[in-house]
Amino acid sequence: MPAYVLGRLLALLPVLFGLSLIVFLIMALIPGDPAQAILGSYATPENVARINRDLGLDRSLPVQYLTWLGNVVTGDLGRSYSLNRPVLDEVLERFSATLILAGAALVLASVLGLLAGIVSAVYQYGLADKLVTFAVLIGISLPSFWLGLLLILLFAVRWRLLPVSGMYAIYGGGGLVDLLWHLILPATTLAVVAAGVIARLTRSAMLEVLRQDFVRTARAKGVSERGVVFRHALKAAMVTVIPVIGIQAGFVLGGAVYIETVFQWPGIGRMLVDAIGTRDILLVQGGVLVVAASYVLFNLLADVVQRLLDPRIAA
Amino acid sequence: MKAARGFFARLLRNRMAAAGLLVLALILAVVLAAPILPLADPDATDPARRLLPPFSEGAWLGTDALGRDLLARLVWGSRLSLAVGVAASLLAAVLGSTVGLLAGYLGGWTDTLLMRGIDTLMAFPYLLLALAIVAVLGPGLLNALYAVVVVNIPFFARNVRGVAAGLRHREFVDAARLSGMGSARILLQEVLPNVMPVIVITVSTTIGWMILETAGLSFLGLGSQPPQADLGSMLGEGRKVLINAPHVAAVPGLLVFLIVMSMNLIGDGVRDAIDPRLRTGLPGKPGTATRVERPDVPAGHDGDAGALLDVRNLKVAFDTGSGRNLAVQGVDLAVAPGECLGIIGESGSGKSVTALALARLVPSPPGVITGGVVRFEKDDLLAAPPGLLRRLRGGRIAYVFQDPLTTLHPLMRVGDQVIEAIQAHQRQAAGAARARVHELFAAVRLPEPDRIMQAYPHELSGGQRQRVSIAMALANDPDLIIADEPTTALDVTVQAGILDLLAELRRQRRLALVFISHDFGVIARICDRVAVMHGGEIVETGPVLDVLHRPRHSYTRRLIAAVPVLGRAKEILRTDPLEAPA
Amino acid sequence: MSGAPAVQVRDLVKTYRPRFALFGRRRKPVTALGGVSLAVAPGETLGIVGESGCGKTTLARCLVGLLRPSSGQVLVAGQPIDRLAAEGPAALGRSVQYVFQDPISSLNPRRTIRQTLAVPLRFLAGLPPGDHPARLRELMEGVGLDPAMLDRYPHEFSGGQAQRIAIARALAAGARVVVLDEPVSALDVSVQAQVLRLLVELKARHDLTYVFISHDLAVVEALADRVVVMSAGAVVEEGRPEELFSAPSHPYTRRLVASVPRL
Amino acid sequence: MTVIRSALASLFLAGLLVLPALRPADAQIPADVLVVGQIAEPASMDPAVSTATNDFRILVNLYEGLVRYKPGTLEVEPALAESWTISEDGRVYEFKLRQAVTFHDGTPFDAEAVKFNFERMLDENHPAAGTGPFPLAFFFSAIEKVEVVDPQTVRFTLTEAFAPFLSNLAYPTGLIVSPSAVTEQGQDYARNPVGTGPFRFVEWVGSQQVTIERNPDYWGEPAKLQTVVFRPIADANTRAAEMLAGGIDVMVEVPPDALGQFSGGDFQVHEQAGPHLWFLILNTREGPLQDKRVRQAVNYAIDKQVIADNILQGTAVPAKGPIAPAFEWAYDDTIEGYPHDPDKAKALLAEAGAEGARLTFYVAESGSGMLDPVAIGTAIQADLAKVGLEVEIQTYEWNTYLANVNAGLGDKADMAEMAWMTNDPDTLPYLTLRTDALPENGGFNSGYYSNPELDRILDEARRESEQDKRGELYRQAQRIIVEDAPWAFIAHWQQNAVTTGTVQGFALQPSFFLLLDDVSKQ
Repeated sequence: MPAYVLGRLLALLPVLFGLSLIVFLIMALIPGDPAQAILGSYATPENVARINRDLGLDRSLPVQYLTWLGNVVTGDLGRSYSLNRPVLDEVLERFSATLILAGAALVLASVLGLLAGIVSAVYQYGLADKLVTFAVLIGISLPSFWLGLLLILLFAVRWRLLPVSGMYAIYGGGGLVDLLWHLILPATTLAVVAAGVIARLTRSAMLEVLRQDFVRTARAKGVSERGVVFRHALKAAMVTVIPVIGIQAGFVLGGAVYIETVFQWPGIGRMLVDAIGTRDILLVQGGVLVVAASYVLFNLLADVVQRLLDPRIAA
Repeated sequence: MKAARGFFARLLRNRMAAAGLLVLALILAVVLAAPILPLADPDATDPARRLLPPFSEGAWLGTDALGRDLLARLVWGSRLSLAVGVAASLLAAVLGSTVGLLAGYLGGWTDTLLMRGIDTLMAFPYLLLALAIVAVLGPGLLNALYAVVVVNIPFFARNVRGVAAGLRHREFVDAARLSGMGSARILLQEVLPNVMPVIVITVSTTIGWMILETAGLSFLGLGSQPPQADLGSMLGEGRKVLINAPHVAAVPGLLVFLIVMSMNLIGDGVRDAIDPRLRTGLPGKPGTATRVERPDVPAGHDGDAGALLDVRNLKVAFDTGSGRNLAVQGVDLAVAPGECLGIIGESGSGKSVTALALARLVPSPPGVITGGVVRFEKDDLLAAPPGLLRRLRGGRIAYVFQDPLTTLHPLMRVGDQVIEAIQAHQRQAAGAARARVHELFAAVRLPEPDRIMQAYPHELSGGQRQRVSIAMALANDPDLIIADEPTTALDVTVQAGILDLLAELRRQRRLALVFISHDFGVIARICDRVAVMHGGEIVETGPVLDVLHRPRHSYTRRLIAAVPVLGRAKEILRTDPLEAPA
Repeated sequence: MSGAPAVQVRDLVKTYRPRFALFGRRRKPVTALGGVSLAVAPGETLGIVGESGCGKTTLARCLVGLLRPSSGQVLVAGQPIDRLAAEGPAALGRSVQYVFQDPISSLNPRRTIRQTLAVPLRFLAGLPPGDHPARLRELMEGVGLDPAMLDRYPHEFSGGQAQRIAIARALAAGARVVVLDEPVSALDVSVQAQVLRLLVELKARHDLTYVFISHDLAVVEALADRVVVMSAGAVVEEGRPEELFSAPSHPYTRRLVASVPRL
Repeated sequence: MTVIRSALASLFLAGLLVLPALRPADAQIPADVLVVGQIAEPASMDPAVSTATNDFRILVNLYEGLVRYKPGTLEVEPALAESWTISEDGRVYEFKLRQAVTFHDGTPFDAEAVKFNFERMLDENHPAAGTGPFPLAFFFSAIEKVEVVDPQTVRFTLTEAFAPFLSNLAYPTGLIVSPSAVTEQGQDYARNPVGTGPFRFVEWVGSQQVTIERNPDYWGEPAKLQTVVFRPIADANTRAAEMLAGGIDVMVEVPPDALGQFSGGDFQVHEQAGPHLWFLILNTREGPLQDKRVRQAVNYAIDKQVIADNILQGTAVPAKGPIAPAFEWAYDDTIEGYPHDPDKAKALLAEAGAEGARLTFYVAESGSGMLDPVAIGTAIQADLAKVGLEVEIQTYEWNTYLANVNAGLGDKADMAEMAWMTNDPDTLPYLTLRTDALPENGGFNSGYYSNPELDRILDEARRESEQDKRGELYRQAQRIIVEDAPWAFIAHWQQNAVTTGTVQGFALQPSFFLLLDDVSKQ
């Protein structure tokens, strides 16, 4: 297993390298540049040239890229011109916020999705199954900005139960409870789609597993129905569900942009959108590297869990 | 063509899928008829009449922020969005599936390279991609399509790759290669048709996303250009007035929901309709115990007084799409304590169904017990409440199944599986249970019981696995073991060992044994009596040697004649005029 | 038993190397075949018996080029198999064919029998499409099936019927050597007898050479002219089946024969 | 399957019980803390670096310049400078500085500090030049040198007379930073501002909040509030929801359609016209719009009143010409502009033989000061269609859009949306309508308008230091520009804000700044 993990981690390097090269090229070639973003209407050629010189953007593309790469190797991701701070600080801060949100959403999505999928499979074609199916379809077809605002209007504005937005209370905030409090709505919104996908998959995996011979064996030895469903069937179904949770983790990480916007969550998705808008190339590079690495790591984690769960795969 | 008709028939039998199809057909009909419908001009602005609520005069669904008729925009917008969604899904399907097929089928370095490429694509910030597309191709909905396609390629690639990799080692692929097909042809003609269901399902689930995703790109100029409506841009426009005029977003949102829902229902239906396992029977998940539908419960006769198990007139049927097929048509059996009854028959004879029906383990649906009595001592198992049934199963009545690789839980250590069997019936602490497993493993002559307890089924040999199954059956000192082809998957030398073990355990523990097999030699070696099954009925029953040497029924005679016997095996090559062709 | 052998195997070795691993413990390679040599004369039926894991299936797959041996040589009709394989899939397929154990899974579930059988006609026999219907009818009748069944899908057939189709496919391109890997193990005894009789009949009609692999000693005895017993990747004993099974000399063969349940 | 049912039920119950239990003590905002909902996080709090109105709303409370805009106007009044003199030729400005003013870090504000501030922006070899780039330094490019006469007196010498100089000094780019803080912090200064203003900086939590508090050592009237928190809330709906839920006390840039939520009740809506113009650049070099009559027809065809009243819900007023009425001294209120008159538009088009012409129209998806660009663009498209002009819209993301438009419309587009906010009537026409400002000369005259008469007037106005005379020159310029119609004049934005009922003393400024020292909460 350690060798497997190490191998997969090494495979991450070419992915990140390729990604940074493509990102760099696209950022360099699309219209608009940092000077434009800074100067807005005042982007005269002299002004643009001056800013490009200040930001080191007047050098040739290979030189810019290699300089950046050289710095990255030494752990220096450069400085964001649009936020006037080191890229690493910003990226880590934003990424941890996203990780909290995505992690909470993923846990929620997994719990809800698994439960819904199990109920749906166990009561196949029953009322519960139909209700779950309907809820899941609503979940995966609902635009998240819509759901997010709906939840805000109900829970925060109408009933004043939960905060509207942000990560901590503005005044006298901080601490875990405050964080959880602010997390409920965005995490729920973000979890809905993933929960739907997980529920659908869990349902079909459970149905598949419940037809297997070893489930019959469990019944034949007198295991209670709860044991059959949770100990036997669910465990086997998880082998198919886990990698999908891994993929969903990637989506939840990258797809949180809308939710981060609606709930003003200081996450990395929103940061990337803004950084792309202002053509803040170093910030984009830093953000992409972290997001891509975490995406690959989540998938690796899912694969490791799958391997732990299913001893046959590693053999 | 016949296949296609059958496919649609099956699809429509699924009520949910039929409903989805109906909704989608309705949407398509309206959308296609848009030019001839009496709709307002979708682009005519009238800011003075902006944000009218639904059911306003002259605007059934209200108006948007520029006073345009939402109904007209909805119809025309759906027309465009559906076209884009379908086109994008198909394009992504073609490209992604190609990558997936190649990666899965070729494997090795190609697989690694392609999948790392897919990883890169998935981790790539999609806005940047969209901006690059605007830069090269300019704004517009069509160009949004490319961005959406690229983003969705990984789905198809990943899903298809998994299936294709599974197909790579299938025998029909090898057979096709031996028939002279090259790799490209094998991919297209042999592998692709088998991957199609996955592609179809993925397409049906992505179309809705595609429509939603184009909404997400419109702020980059990647969307329909004003004044043209599409569902995505309508959602985006609705977002701005969400608080004071929620209907502007709700109207297109509802339609997206309908499209996504119908696509998914159809997708599920398609998956079921093309699943060969579900072709004959109604799809269903097996319940706890076989359903019993006895029209008349036979009057309580005393039965065979000395019998442990007494089966009278057992009938088992399977529900199929076209009616109910009787698989077991009135079987009578009796097993005395300590006796070994063999049941022999060919596939389809109903022998395994009979064995499973005894403890109501026939999967239901589609199985139904339609008549008879199964008396275990005093209890009629067909009327037993779930609690009693559960206590008997694995308690006094234990099962050993054919293939221990599939009948043992693949992800649980075998020791734990036996412990579970013990703890399902006895309150035993973990330590005591472990000691008991150790004892049982020794009894079934498994070497190094401690090591084997820690092993997973796949780490054991076939013989070892079957010994574990037998140990599991013995866990609660049963009175009756029902063994369904327990040695069929084993090599002859291993089979001999298992048969010896069963015979010995029977003697030691005064176990009654119901032994199902297709092999006369095996039955002869272990059983006292044998019942010969054919076509769901017992055609002959009696002491093993009597039946073997003086078969009374013609089927029994034919069956015995067909078995090659070492030393005079070539006899079976002489044509028997009595025999019906296969 | 004269002339060049139809199949000749020289010192065949097949080891499975563990997956390439950059790190971690290297697993030891597994030897499936440890230097097997044998020859089959034209028109002969060679039986190969042995228990699971003895290497008989690996040997069979090497014979038709589905597996590449680690070392050693396989000659079919005097031609090295790797040279045949290099000429493309067709050259090999015209010389030697294979019948799988599980008849259902060796047929593509999503293609009709007509489509499946047309493949060797087109790629191996090079038959123009116009001649296909007649030849397909002939093939079906040759294995005792109604040509009207050509447009059905595999799942609509019983195991015995499916195996007949698989045999028809093997014969379609006129290969003279057929490797049969447990062709009747998945069948019921009555059907098994019929398929065995069909094999005998076809062999006579088309002048075939069989390599017949089975774990069932009685079935091998019924069909084979000569039998080799394999254990742990090596041939342990060889001879005429009636003699070999009645008086086995190798201890493994003795144990094998003793384990067979008798009526 | 009672198992699952009970599992679900207990999960639900647990949720019901745990949620309220976890709820933190109601974090009521105290009365001396004001929370402002902004549209974005500031980019920098170094006034020399910053370019966005969003940042300025914070900066003007932390810093002061030598001069400032008189509240409620765009006219200049003393701030850190108590008085000043201007030489006859308009090239030398001498400022008398306020005594005993210290920066928040305790260092004194004096002439040296002023000199440091401007040289940092203008001199590439200045030791603190690395804290840049300073994008708006060109506001002061007329400065030849800055001299310290004595600690309380500083003298600016310009290369030539430059009338907007004082107005530019009042702009946030002219706010004075603490030299010692800049020197100490280097590049980190942008996130650790030190000024002389009524509030001082407390903390900046990335994309969550910027907190400032009352400066107890302020030289003037101390601020009434103890603390002000600026929260970036990018989504307009969320901002409105926060306001409704009581999470913020002040909300700026209320989307037009959300205004209805705040009319009456506990909220106060504030509106203030500002020096803003929303217009269409018309391509005077290529295509049908080369003909002045067609440009005028476009102006007549667009119903600006409907755009302002309906689409923008009264958050803008129709524009009649190129200069905003907020510049009272320079605005010509006799100009009629182009009232909505489709018939006249059709007549003009017929006269020019341009009926049914096809026009390509660049539309931005968003952008600073662009209001609701897609909706407005679509409305304009519909209006032009009514007079028989076929308009094809192409939409672009803001940065791409600017790159496309600033390069000149060329043969790619006939019209493009644009909006400017300026601090002086000079800025907009000077940068965008002169011959010298053509794209090939590096200016923003993307529609290639060229009129020597206008060029002359604008140059003269720049050198004229007397405001009445300057005003007259701009009125002349307006008449010329309106007649030639190089643009279609659409609207002037009325910026708005909503405050809760408890907020007192709040007023918006024409400059779009947010001065909070007089604000209090009850």
